[in-house]
Amino acid sequence: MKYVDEYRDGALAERVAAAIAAEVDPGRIYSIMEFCGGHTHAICRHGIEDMLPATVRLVHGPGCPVCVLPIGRLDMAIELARRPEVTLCTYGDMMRVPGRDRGSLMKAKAEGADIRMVYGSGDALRVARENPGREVVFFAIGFETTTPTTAVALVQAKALGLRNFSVFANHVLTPSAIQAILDSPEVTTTGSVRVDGFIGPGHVSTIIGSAPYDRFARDYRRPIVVSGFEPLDIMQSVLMLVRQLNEGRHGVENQFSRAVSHGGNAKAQALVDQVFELRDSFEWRGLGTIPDSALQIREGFADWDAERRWQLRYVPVADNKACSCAEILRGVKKPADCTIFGTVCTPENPMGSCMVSPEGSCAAYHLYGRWRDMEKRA
Amino acid sequence: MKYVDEYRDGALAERVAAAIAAEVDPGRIYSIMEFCGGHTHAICRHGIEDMLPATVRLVHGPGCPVCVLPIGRLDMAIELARRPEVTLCTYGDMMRVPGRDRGSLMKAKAEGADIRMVYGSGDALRVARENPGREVVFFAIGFETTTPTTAVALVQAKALGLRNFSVFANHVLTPSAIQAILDSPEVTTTGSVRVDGFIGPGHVSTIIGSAPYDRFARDYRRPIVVSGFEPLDIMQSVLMLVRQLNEGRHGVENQFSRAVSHGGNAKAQALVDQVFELRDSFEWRGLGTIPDSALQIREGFADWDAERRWQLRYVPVADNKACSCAEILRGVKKPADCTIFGTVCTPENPMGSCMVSPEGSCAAYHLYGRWRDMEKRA
Amino acid sequence: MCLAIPARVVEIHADDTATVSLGGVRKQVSMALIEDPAVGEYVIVHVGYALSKLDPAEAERTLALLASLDPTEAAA
Amino acid sequence: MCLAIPARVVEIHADDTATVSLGGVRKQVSMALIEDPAVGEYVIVHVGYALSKLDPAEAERTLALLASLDPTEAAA
Amino acid sequence: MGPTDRSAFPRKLDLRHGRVDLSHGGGGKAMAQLVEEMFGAAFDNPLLAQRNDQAVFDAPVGRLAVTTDSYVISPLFFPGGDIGSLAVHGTVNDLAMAGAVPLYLTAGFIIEEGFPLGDLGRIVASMAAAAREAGVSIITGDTKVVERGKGDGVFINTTGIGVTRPGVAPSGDRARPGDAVLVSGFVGDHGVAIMSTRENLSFETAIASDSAALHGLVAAMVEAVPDIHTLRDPTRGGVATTLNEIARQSGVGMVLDERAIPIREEVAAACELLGLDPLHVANEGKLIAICAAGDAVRLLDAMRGHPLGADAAVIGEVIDDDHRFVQLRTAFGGKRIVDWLAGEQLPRIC
Amino acid sequence: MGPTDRSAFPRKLDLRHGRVDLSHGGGGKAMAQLVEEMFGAAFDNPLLAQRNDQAVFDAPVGRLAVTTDSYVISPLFFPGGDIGSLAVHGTVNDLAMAGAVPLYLTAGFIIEEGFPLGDLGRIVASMAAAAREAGVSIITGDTKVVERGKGDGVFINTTGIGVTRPGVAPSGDRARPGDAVLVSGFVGDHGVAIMSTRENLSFETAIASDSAALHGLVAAMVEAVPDIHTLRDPTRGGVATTLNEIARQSGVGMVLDERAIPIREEVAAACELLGLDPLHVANEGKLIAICAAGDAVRLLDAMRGHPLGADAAVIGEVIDDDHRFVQLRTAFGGKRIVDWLAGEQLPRIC
Ligand code: SF4
Ligand code: SF4
Ligand SMILES: [Mg+2]
Ligand SMILES: [Mg+2]
Ligand SMILES: [Mg+2]
Ligand SMILES: [Mg+2]
Ligand SMILES: [Mg+2]
Ligand SMILES: [Mg+2]
Ligand SMILES: [Mg+2]
Ligand SMILES: [Mg+2]
Ligand SMILES: [Mg+2]
Ligand SMILES: [Mg+2]
Repeated sequence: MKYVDEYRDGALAERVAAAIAAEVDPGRIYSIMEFCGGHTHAICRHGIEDMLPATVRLVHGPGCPVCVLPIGRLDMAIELARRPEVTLCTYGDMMRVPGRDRGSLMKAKAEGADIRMVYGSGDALRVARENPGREVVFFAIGFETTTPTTAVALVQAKALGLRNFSVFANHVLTPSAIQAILDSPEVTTTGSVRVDGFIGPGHVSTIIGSAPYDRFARDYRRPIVVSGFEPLDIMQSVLMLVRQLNEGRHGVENQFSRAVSHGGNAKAQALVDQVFELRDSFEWRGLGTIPDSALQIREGFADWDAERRWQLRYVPVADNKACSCAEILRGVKKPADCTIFGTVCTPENPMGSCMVSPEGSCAAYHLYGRWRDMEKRA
Repeated sequence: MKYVDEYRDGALAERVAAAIAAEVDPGRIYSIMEFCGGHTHAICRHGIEDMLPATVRLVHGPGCPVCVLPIGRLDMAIELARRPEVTLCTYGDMMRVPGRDRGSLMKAKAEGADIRMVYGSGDALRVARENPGREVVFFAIGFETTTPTTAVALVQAKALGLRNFSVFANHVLTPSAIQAILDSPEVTTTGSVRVDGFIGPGHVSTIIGSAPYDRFARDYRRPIVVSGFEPLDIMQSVLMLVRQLNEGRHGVENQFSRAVSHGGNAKAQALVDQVFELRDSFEWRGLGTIPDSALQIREGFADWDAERRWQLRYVPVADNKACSCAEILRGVKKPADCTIFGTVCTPENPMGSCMVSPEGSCAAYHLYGRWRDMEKRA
Repeated sequence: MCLAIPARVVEIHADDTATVSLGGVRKQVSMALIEDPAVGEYVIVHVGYALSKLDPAEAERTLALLASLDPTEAAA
Repeated sequence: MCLAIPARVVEIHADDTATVSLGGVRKQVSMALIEDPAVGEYVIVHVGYALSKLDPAEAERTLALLASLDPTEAAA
Repeated sequence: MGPTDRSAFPRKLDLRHGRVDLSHGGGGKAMAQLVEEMFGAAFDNPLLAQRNDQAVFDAPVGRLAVTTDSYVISPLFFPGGDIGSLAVHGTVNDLAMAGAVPLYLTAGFIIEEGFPLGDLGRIVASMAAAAREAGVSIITGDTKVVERGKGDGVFINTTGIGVTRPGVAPSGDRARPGDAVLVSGFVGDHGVAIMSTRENLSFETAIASDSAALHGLVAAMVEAVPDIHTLRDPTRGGVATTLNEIARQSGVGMVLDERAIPIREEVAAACELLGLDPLHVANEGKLIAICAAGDAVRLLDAMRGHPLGADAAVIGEVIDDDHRFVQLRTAFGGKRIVDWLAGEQLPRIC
Repeated sequence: MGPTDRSAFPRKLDLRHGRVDLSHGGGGKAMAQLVEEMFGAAFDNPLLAQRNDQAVFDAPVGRLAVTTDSYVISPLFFPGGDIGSLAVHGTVNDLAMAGAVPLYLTAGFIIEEGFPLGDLGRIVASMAAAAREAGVSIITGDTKVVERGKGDGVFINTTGIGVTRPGVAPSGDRARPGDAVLVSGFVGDHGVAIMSTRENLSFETAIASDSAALHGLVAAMVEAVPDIHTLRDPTRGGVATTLNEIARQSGVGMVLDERAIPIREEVAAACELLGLDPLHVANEGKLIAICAAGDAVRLLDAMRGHPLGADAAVIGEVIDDDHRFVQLRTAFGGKRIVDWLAGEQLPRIC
């Protein structure tokens, strides 16, 4: 696979690892947050931590759209799916996320709700066209990477006059989440979370570019490297961050230059702007309620907005008390710090959202990395 | 089973058989038509022919509603059942009757049509109430026995305002069929069918009484005995006919006096009259098109009339050329006279309607009596 | 489908239906076609509806008539 | 679900879609977010949509940079 | 590695509120847990405990009998049993009908997404109890889950292995003219019990399914008369179809005596109501036996001496007939054919 | 009484336009005809020809292996096979994984009302061909028909009986630290071929299912190395789940080498597209073998000498590990766990 295999090359990896090992200051801890769950997943899948010096610590961030969606929003989707006239189309990742009273889309489906797993918004559109007698709702989640694909579907539905299609929109904004992390008391006051620099989500930046990070680098004095998702990309990004930190710099650098520009994808941005507008406020799991941190469907597309069509109302629901997802999403805890990780909470029976998506920290650790914790404990 | 077992008593049967044997005039043939398929079935099931003298010949009549329905009317039901919005409720007997191009309700069901076998019109009403999103059509067939039960369902549907229920009515009239037989060239001219007297359908007469037969007995000089359906009832009716014939009488007698009166069931008659009116003409399989021989739904119940709702049109279809059902229904042939009886045409793969319902002559003979023909041939 | 069978009324319900019993089998059927059904009476049941009452005296009379046929005379 | 992967455009269709190929696997994806896609170009594919083009020169530059890291210096 | 190995399956199956979902058939951990905690625990025996994809054991000496049946009955729970006990009885009986001693069963489950785990547990428990009572072990199994709307609660396949007795070789092609035809008791109970539960036929009756394992009865029978010519359980299609099958296989006819056939009044009544012939109605705890006329009394005595044969009767005899007709002398005094069941009677009685 | 006995079944099955209806499962004549004309004709062998509800045959001498599986794959016809051939291969393979010689299969069909008789005929023919090629006989069967909407075309259960070879006793609990772990060829082909047909994932690939009967390969393997410790076919859940099962049964850990695992580029690419791990993807013609390290080269040579093992490879070793983890040295240079499949991958790949 061109542009994949080259960036997984073990020989090159040794070079980068050696360079990192050679360049780190032995007396210094490098605490680097990878914002994106995709990065967390790649780190665990390829065993990248084994190739970094002990002083380079990766802190997993909140960049997993499945993980940050609060229970109340998931419950709205379950409620929708239970309506007899509705066919809910969802990304498969959402199926097992636990909602209120241990419900989930998977359970609702088993109980008879018409729920289809789709590959993307285009499939949901197809389902709507093929089932004119059904109200087909696309359960849209995701950061800026995914938002434009939902926008395309909405523009197409409007153009087609497809009245049995609508979108339950839950798109959220990366910069808001980064700001929330940087403003959190753990970072600013208690110091229990140390973030010396960020590995920025490269796929998000294919759309929004690297520009939106400039202000964080400047105002919060943290280096940010926008990174690709192959393991060599991540290794190189770590090296670039180590160098900035060693040199006392805090700029935005673009490791993923083969796909990311400073300004991003203007066509996609225009589509998103046509369909969506800022939502006054949105509750994030772990990060709390953040103003202007998510999108909602504009008035012009109101007829395709599931929240308006069924007058859905958000009711906040407290997370499971035993679950530490909130702290994990803020970087305060690691999966193994959760008392029920791997015992009560497993991918088969997840108690928190972080154990569901392969991009959730708990799931990635459980699937790929839990021997590491066992070894540490032993 | 009280009022059942007593009328199946083998010892009493021997007495009646002996009486018949004693009373028949040895030099005379007694050719008796049992009008009703229910009688045909009972005769074959209990082996009554074995207990009658060879000179008493039973001729099977057209009194099977499944058998006399022409292909064109069945095709209308199949067409209805194929409509995606329709759930067709039918008596199980209709499922295998062959329609045009070897189609059947059974095949339509296998191909995806929503067809439910019901025990009666009341179940069809229930299906309609339980499936408000479906157009539930009751495929109503039958002689006067069954007509009032359809009438009750229509009156109830109207009272309930049940708009997703309708009836495809195919109710036919016994006296018309008897008259057609008596007026047929085989009886009046060629003499190929000899009918010395009739065993009248007792269940029909629970509703219409015995009175409607008075004019046949008088005008056509044929004795008629309204008969119950247990084997002793039939044997006794034969005895009563033999006596009338021996004595040169031709009256209407009521063997089934425990359930039948001269006037019949007034309440049922009123209900039928409220819902149904005479149809100008109706095509019968075997008997041809007969004026005033069937019923249609009155204007006041037009909203529950499937023929009106879907503007169904009757298209006559010729019977399968190899099939002798028409002749069998007129008494001209016996099942074994059909060249494909028991070979190409079997209950599993019926070619004609008479091979389907257990009350059809071919089916009754095939199920219960075909050894008799084999013996004769051998 | 032209099957009809006598059964005893064992319970009358409010909605113009009754439970009838035949040889220990109970079934709820419509009484919409029957005037004044009563518990203990027999009715002829067809496709879930009672069609008519059964007259016990006439039933007896029929059986008596059959029993009165003289087999010795017949055998002659 | 945040999976995105580079694939080569092998055929462009009329309805703003294209067939892309990845290691011999072909899939039809939307080109609604891409300006002027051309056969032979690589795009990053996510949930059935191409998100951006991939710049081959930049891709080479990154790999060259990695290859240029001096392991002997590192081993020191 | 026991059923309480909580390191592999930290949370117990939720039998109260849980439902089967697609992951229970996915081949992963959820399936492993279902297999271990539900099937493994209920069916527990050393061969099943091998936990391989097959069971391995010493071949018995002699001739083996092997049979398979899938059970798709609706409803799953019915008066007198459930699909679990039925899946054991039906297959044990097909072994018994070869005169074999049933030894082992396999169990294949096809479960519809959404099926309550509690109901599955009840079925599995009933299956385990039936197997225990019949003295057979369920030695290997399989679990599949299909999407909602692609199944009907649960279907169960059981395959049975037994070993035949020397000198005992009943077969459908061994009926000979002159042989006696026996039935082990009242016919039609199972089918009527099932039909009584069907919404569109709804009638009430005290009749329960006769579902039972017949190998004990057969053991008593072959002890009395080793040379039973034919044994068969008249399930789908009833006594009538079974006798026609045998007549066809053996190239003979039969004549039955209607008065001799044991039929309960409720069954006869239900059949009158529905227009069915009790001889076409399914049984799950009855057998048809055919033996030389001279052995009939001894065989009947042996049957009546066993609780499952208490109401056994000689119901007819085998005759020479090129047409292979099964005929019936009616109680009324006439004669008629007893034919194969034509078409389906009512869906899914086994 | 042969397949052309027109006196019993005057009209032939209509394979061109006919569909299965409920009467084909009713136990009556329509079912008898389907069984005789379709199954009986295709599977023809002396044991099946007994036409009883069971097959009776002399028990082989030695140890028997018995396995059962139900096949519910969707779609029924797929690149590289169909449900019929799969139902033979899958069950033959479970016997082969005990080191057994497969002898007999039973076949239980659950058919949905309306299923085209022609498609059923194609499946049955494919099943018969697969059985013939594998040298096994289908000796008894069962047919059920369920109403439309209560099934999914056709489900097939096959139960297999084989006889083991003396001195050959592979089992999931016999993996020992130091043992070598081998795979017989490219992994993930079957699952990717099935997924490529699913409408909502639709992608095109030249990959066909690897569905094949592996007992010939196993015969070559046990001849070279009789004491193979463990054999298992990595079907649902893939290589990852199978190795975890073995690790759990044997109480050991494993370390695999990612670079050594044979994976086709198309399979790897499809997995990247779908976010799947190829080690979780199903195979139907591959096996995992575990043997003493000293036997590994000999075993590998034997495998590579057989067409179905041409791409065999040693992919890892068994280690001592109380946690029973299966670990992977990644091609990139790191280490990770290879876990059980969590949840369902994609519905109904077997
Ligand atoms: S292990 Fe489970 S409960 Fe604990 S933080 Fe992770 S997802 Fe939440
Ligand atoms: S045997 Fe068949 S084709 Fe012939 S008359 Fe009877 S129903 Fe018609
Ligand atoms: Mg992300
Ligand atoms: Mg009639
Ligand atoms: Mg069997
Ligand atoms: Mg059986
Ligand atoms: Mg299995
Ligand atoms: Mg049997
Ligand atoms: Mg198996
Ligand atoms: Mg298997
Ligand atoms: Mg069977
Ligand atoms: Mg296996």
